[in-house]
Amino acid sequence: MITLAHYLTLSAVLFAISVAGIYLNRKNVILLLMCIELQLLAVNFNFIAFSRFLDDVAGQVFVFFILTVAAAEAAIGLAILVVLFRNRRSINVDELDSMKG
Amino acid sequence: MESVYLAIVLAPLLAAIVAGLFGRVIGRTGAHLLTIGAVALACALSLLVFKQQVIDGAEVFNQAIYTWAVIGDLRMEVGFLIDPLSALMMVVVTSVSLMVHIYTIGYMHDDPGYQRFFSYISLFTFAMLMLVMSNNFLQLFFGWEAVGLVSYLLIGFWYTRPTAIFANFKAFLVNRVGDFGFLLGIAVILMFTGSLDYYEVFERSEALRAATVEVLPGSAWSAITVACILLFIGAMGKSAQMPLHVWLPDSMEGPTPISALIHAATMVTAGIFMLARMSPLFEYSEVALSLVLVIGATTALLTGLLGIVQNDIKRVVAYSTLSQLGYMTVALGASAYAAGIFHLMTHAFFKALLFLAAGSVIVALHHEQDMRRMGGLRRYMPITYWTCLLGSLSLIGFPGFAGFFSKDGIIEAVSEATRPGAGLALFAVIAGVFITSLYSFRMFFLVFHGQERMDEETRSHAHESPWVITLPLVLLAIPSVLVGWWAVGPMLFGDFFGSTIFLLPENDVLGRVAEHYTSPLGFLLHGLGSVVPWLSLAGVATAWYLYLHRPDLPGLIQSRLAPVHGLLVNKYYFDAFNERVLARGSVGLGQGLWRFGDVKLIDGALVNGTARLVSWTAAVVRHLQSGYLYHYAFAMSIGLALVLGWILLRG
Amino acid sequence: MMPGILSTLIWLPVLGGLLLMLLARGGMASQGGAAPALPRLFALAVSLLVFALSLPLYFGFEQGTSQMQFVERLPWIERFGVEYFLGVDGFSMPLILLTTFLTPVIILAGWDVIRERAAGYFAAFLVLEGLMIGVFSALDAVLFYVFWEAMLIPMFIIIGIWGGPRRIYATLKFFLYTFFGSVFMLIALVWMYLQSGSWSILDFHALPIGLTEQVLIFLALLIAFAVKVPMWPVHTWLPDAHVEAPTGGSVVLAAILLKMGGYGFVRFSLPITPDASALLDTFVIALSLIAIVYIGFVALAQSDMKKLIAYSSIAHMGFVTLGFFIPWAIVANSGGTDGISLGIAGGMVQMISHGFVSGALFLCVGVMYDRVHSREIGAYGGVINTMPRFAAFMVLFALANAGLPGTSGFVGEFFVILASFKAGFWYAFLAATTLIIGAAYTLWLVKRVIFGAVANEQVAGLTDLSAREFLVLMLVAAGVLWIGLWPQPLTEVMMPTIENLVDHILQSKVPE
Amino acid sequence: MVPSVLFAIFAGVLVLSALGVIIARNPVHSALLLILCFFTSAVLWLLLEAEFLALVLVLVYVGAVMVLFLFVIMMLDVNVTRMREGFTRYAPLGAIVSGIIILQLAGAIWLRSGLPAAEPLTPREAGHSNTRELGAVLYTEHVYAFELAAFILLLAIIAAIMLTLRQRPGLKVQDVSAQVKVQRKDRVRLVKMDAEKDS
Repeated sequence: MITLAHYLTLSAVLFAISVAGIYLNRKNVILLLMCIELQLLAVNFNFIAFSRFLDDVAGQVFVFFILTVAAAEAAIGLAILVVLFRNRRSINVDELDSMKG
Repeated sequence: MESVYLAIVLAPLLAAIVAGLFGRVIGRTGAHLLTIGAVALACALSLLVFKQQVIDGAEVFNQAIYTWAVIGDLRMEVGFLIDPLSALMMVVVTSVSLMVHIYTIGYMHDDPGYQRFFSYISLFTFAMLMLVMSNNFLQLFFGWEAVGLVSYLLIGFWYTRPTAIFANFKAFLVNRVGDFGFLLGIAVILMFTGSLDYYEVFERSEALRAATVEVLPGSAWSAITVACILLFIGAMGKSAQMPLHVWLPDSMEGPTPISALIHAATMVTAGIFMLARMSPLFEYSEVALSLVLVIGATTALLTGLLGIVQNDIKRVVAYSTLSQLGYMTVALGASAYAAGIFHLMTHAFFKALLFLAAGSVIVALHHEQDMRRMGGLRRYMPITYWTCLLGSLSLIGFPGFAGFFSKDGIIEAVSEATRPGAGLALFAVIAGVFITSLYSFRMFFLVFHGQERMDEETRSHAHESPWVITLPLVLLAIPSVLVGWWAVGPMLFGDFFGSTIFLLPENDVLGRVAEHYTSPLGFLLHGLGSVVPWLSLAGVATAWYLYLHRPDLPGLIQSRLAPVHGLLVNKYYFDAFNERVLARGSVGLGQGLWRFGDVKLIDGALVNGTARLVSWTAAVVRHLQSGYLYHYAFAMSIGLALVLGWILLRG
Repeated sequence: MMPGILSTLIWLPVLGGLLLMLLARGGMASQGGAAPALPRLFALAVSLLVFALSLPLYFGFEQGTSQMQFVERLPWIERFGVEYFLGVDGFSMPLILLTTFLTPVIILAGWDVIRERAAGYFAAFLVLEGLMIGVFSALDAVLFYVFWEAMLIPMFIIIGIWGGPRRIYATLKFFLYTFFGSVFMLIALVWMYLQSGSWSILDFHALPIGLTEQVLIFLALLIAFAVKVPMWPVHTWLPDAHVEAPTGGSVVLAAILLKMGGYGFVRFSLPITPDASALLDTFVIALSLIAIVYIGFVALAQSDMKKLIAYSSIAHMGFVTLGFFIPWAIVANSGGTDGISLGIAGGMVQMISHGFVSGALFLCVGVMYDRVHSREIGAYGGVINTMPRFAAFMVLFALANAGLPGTSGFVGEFFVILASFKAGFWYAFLAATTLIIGAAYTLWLVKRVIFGAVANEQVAGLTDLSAREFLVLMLVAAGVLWIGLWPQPLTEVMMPTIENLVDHILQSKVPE
Repeated sequence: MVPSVLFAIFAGVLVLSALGVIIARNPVHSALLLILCFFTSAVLWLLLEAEFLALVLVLVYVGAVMVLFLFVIMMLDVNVTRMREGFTRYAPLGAIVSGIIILQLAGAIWLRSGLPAAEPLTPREAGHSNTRELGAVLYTEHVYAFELAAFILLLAIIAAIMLTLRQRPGLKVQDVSAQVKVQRKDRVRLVKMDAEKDS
């Protein structure tokens, strides 16, 4: 029997994997962005599962908006990336430390 | 009558304002005509008031003019109290002032600040009248400081002279030390009587006597003693009693007319006047009166000695003034208030005369003030010579002159006094007689007799002064000689002051002197029987011997007694102490407080210390800001784990 | 009574200032040389209008009552009970008049001295005027706080743009000090709102508060107001701010901004936390006396004229706090309540008087600075030879600063010294030392700057006051002499409020 | 039973492909594996009867976002080897942190909470439209948020264009407003010349 807990666990695993991904691919901005997408997916999983099991459509509305924002975020993020690459010929995070205190 | 009093006060004020603000419009003549007219009016009205009060015996006038401020139950008003004492003071002030106004026409003839000067002296007349006519402490304090202000302005009249602006600064500050005490004295009185009005305060002096003030922890001083001592500190400043006398000799940097008006005849006697006015308070404080007596005696003796070694003609007269003020203070301390006021009056005339005569000499010699470059002026300036002689005789108490009556009255009164310090005071005033005549005639002989020591150029121009200068001299010489005959009876022994001066029966020294009194002539003869006139004659003789007969002797004595001479020339090192210790000490203290307290401690340690702490913390924390994106991401995820753990642990 | 007069007084200058700023952008900008005539005329007209409109505040003021007058009360943020609540009593009305009187004077003083961005300069002063009137008339704590903080903005701008070479440092110091203080005040205000459920200051007055809370509130308010007054040891921002500020800025800073602190004490600290004030009054009195004596000596050591006057301001403001906090010491020492109102009235009169005197002295320094471009005392000497009329004014104001009777400087000090004697001999003794120290530093300044022979070429080349400068100094001198010779019209309007305050503070507010 | 099996299969694929995303050496592979993740997720969402969102996920993410990612990866000539330097440096830390997170979340889910865990899912009745259900609230209750979302998307478009658009120097462009504003005196200069004489 598949219960809510299964879904939540799946989403937790997914989330943890994406966190680990941030640690592994710390230098590659594109992969970092992908890991964030993965995290959002994990979150969406939770929302949809809850929505279904609690029978409340609000969760899905949330997912809808998250998807919208995520799409916008990806678009702008990638645009920044392109500009960055154009200016520095690299997207290596190691070389981006102008915010150093 | 109110309008008369107002006119007396306001006429000089208006004249001063017009002459001061529109001096250029009305011109020199306009300025002196206007101010002299105003003061003459005040003088005439004062005489009228004097007649009413003293001769007709009119009611004492005590009324408010306007309400200055009301705080709760405390009404602070500006008002007049006209009684014989104030009427007398008004006459003295306005008549001397009138003389000085006239004299100024001649003395300041060439000065560019002509109108300004007239404005100042009229303003002074106003302030002094406010002071003596006041019926409350607030207005008294106002007049007190206002005369100090005009004195400040006038000493610094020639503002380009460094010595003058030093002297006026010094005068104001030393006076402020006195005012400091005076203000606190007023505060004591207000605290225990709840009023600033003279009559109300006197009525409630009971409360002052009953109360105590804790000045030092654990000590309870009678409030009236504290109040009187504090008020006397004020008088010490204004009337230049030791150790607050240091400003008066320096004040001679001002033009001579104001030395006569302010620093001899009127302002410096404000303290004497105030103490006499406060007799209903002082009478109840034996301690305060003893202090007054001792301070006065010290001043009378020690400053007189200084007069002997001075070479500046005006300074001699200035030290003489100090010494005579000491006499007046002694009289007050001995509860002989009337004698003090009497001496105040005669002194006003003869000292103004002496100053104006000195000024006449100075003008004749083109502003030469050093007596070592004078001499033999008798031939050139007969009127000045004779009036100065009369003034000097009056000053030394030559029998029959006004000064004799007043000074002898003081000496007699002191000899009757029994309070602590009376012995010292008696010695001081008797020794002072000899000293007074010594320095007075030293000056007189050095200036008018002996060799002509000025240079050829000056001598050729030496001549008698114009009539505007000699007229006041003559007019002042008359009361200097004669006023004693008329006044000694009513003022010293009669009922002149009525209830104005309050005396406890056991303190009535003048009453005891009065037992022998029959007439002025009798007083004169009685005085001749004592040592006093002979001492003054001895002084004259000594002066003649030393400065005319054997002019080489003073130098010899000087070198023999070098330490004493050094002490006197350096004025007992008062100035040196004040300048080196007090003045420099204050500035040094200020520098220290500023550089250490403000800059180092507050700004350095507290303000910048906080700033440094913040920047140090920031310097440590900034290493967390590596600038690498993933470090922030790591921090976030670790933080997430921690927060989750915390939530779960809390349940 | 005219309705809405307070609002008019607040918003007319603010709007005028904003309008001036807008107009200045659109074509009236400075052409480099002389300041354009229109902005300053406009500013002067507005400020004069405001002054004229503020006169009914005095003449329509109902005497003999301590009630708030000219009240305006509208809901503002209803969700949190915040109101637009204005009103004046005997404390605030004279201060508002002081503000409206001095603003035209300040504008005249900057008439053709300010060349750079002149329109902005005048606009800043107009806005500042409105906000300051807002502070004095606000009876809602939020409204008060908004004005209190907003007022700092034009002040920063004035110092930061038209100031001297170290203006950034001075502005920063000023900002940090004052902001540090007001944060604590905000906390206290919010706490009181939570307790009373209202933002009205009058409700705060009626709020019973336990002793511990009172002490905390008192300390929080003390920090805020002490910085403004400023009291020792949080005074060090003032000399720096004064030295760097342009003349007008110095004048408004000394004459009005410092009064905010004193006003805060009578409006907030004393009535809201009387028990804590009674508990900690010795502390405040000690700080006041330190200010009077210590700062007096520090002023003696200054060689910069503006610094000297700034330090003298601190010493004189010591009398304000001394007068306000003396009541409990009087009760403890004399057992009676006589003299309490004298002390508080003294503090109030001292505030008004100090507004005139210190403002006038800064104007005088400005007059000299405009000609010689130095504030060093050593750069002058013998100014009276070339500027006799100016010297007369300077001596007058200096004597007022030294507390000469007949000038306004005397009145407040006199009252406070008389009152403090009732609290104890040494209080009055230390307070009265100002008679000596104050005269020493002020007249020494006069001696070194005004008197003496002409010291150098620059002094020799000075020109005497222009008609405009003469008018400016004349106006202030009139104020100085008026209060000195006849303070009754001033004390009269304050007395009922003071009596009411005295009754109020002598009752405990600790709930049983 | 069928849903359970399907869940197990797709959940397994999802976890494996997610692991692949983070471990793959080549970013292109990562992106492709991420696409796989989205597909499997969509299937799992279908199991939860969230049909509309499952389709949106495929359309928006796979169809748009991931394509964009691939574009960028391929367009930018990224030096992958340098990116991989120190790949494993923080791996232990990452493993620990993510392990902790999994343990914490799993603990919370399985041990501590009173979730309606055992409640079986009742399938929706036939004819139930998830899209209609969603639409009914989206356009009524959440209409402001919906408009805002649209606005955010518009912003994103404009921002992306603004960021990436660049004017190359030397590019010839037409300035229409300058052409329109031109005055006669800017262009025509009347020159007075002496009439030429016949030679």
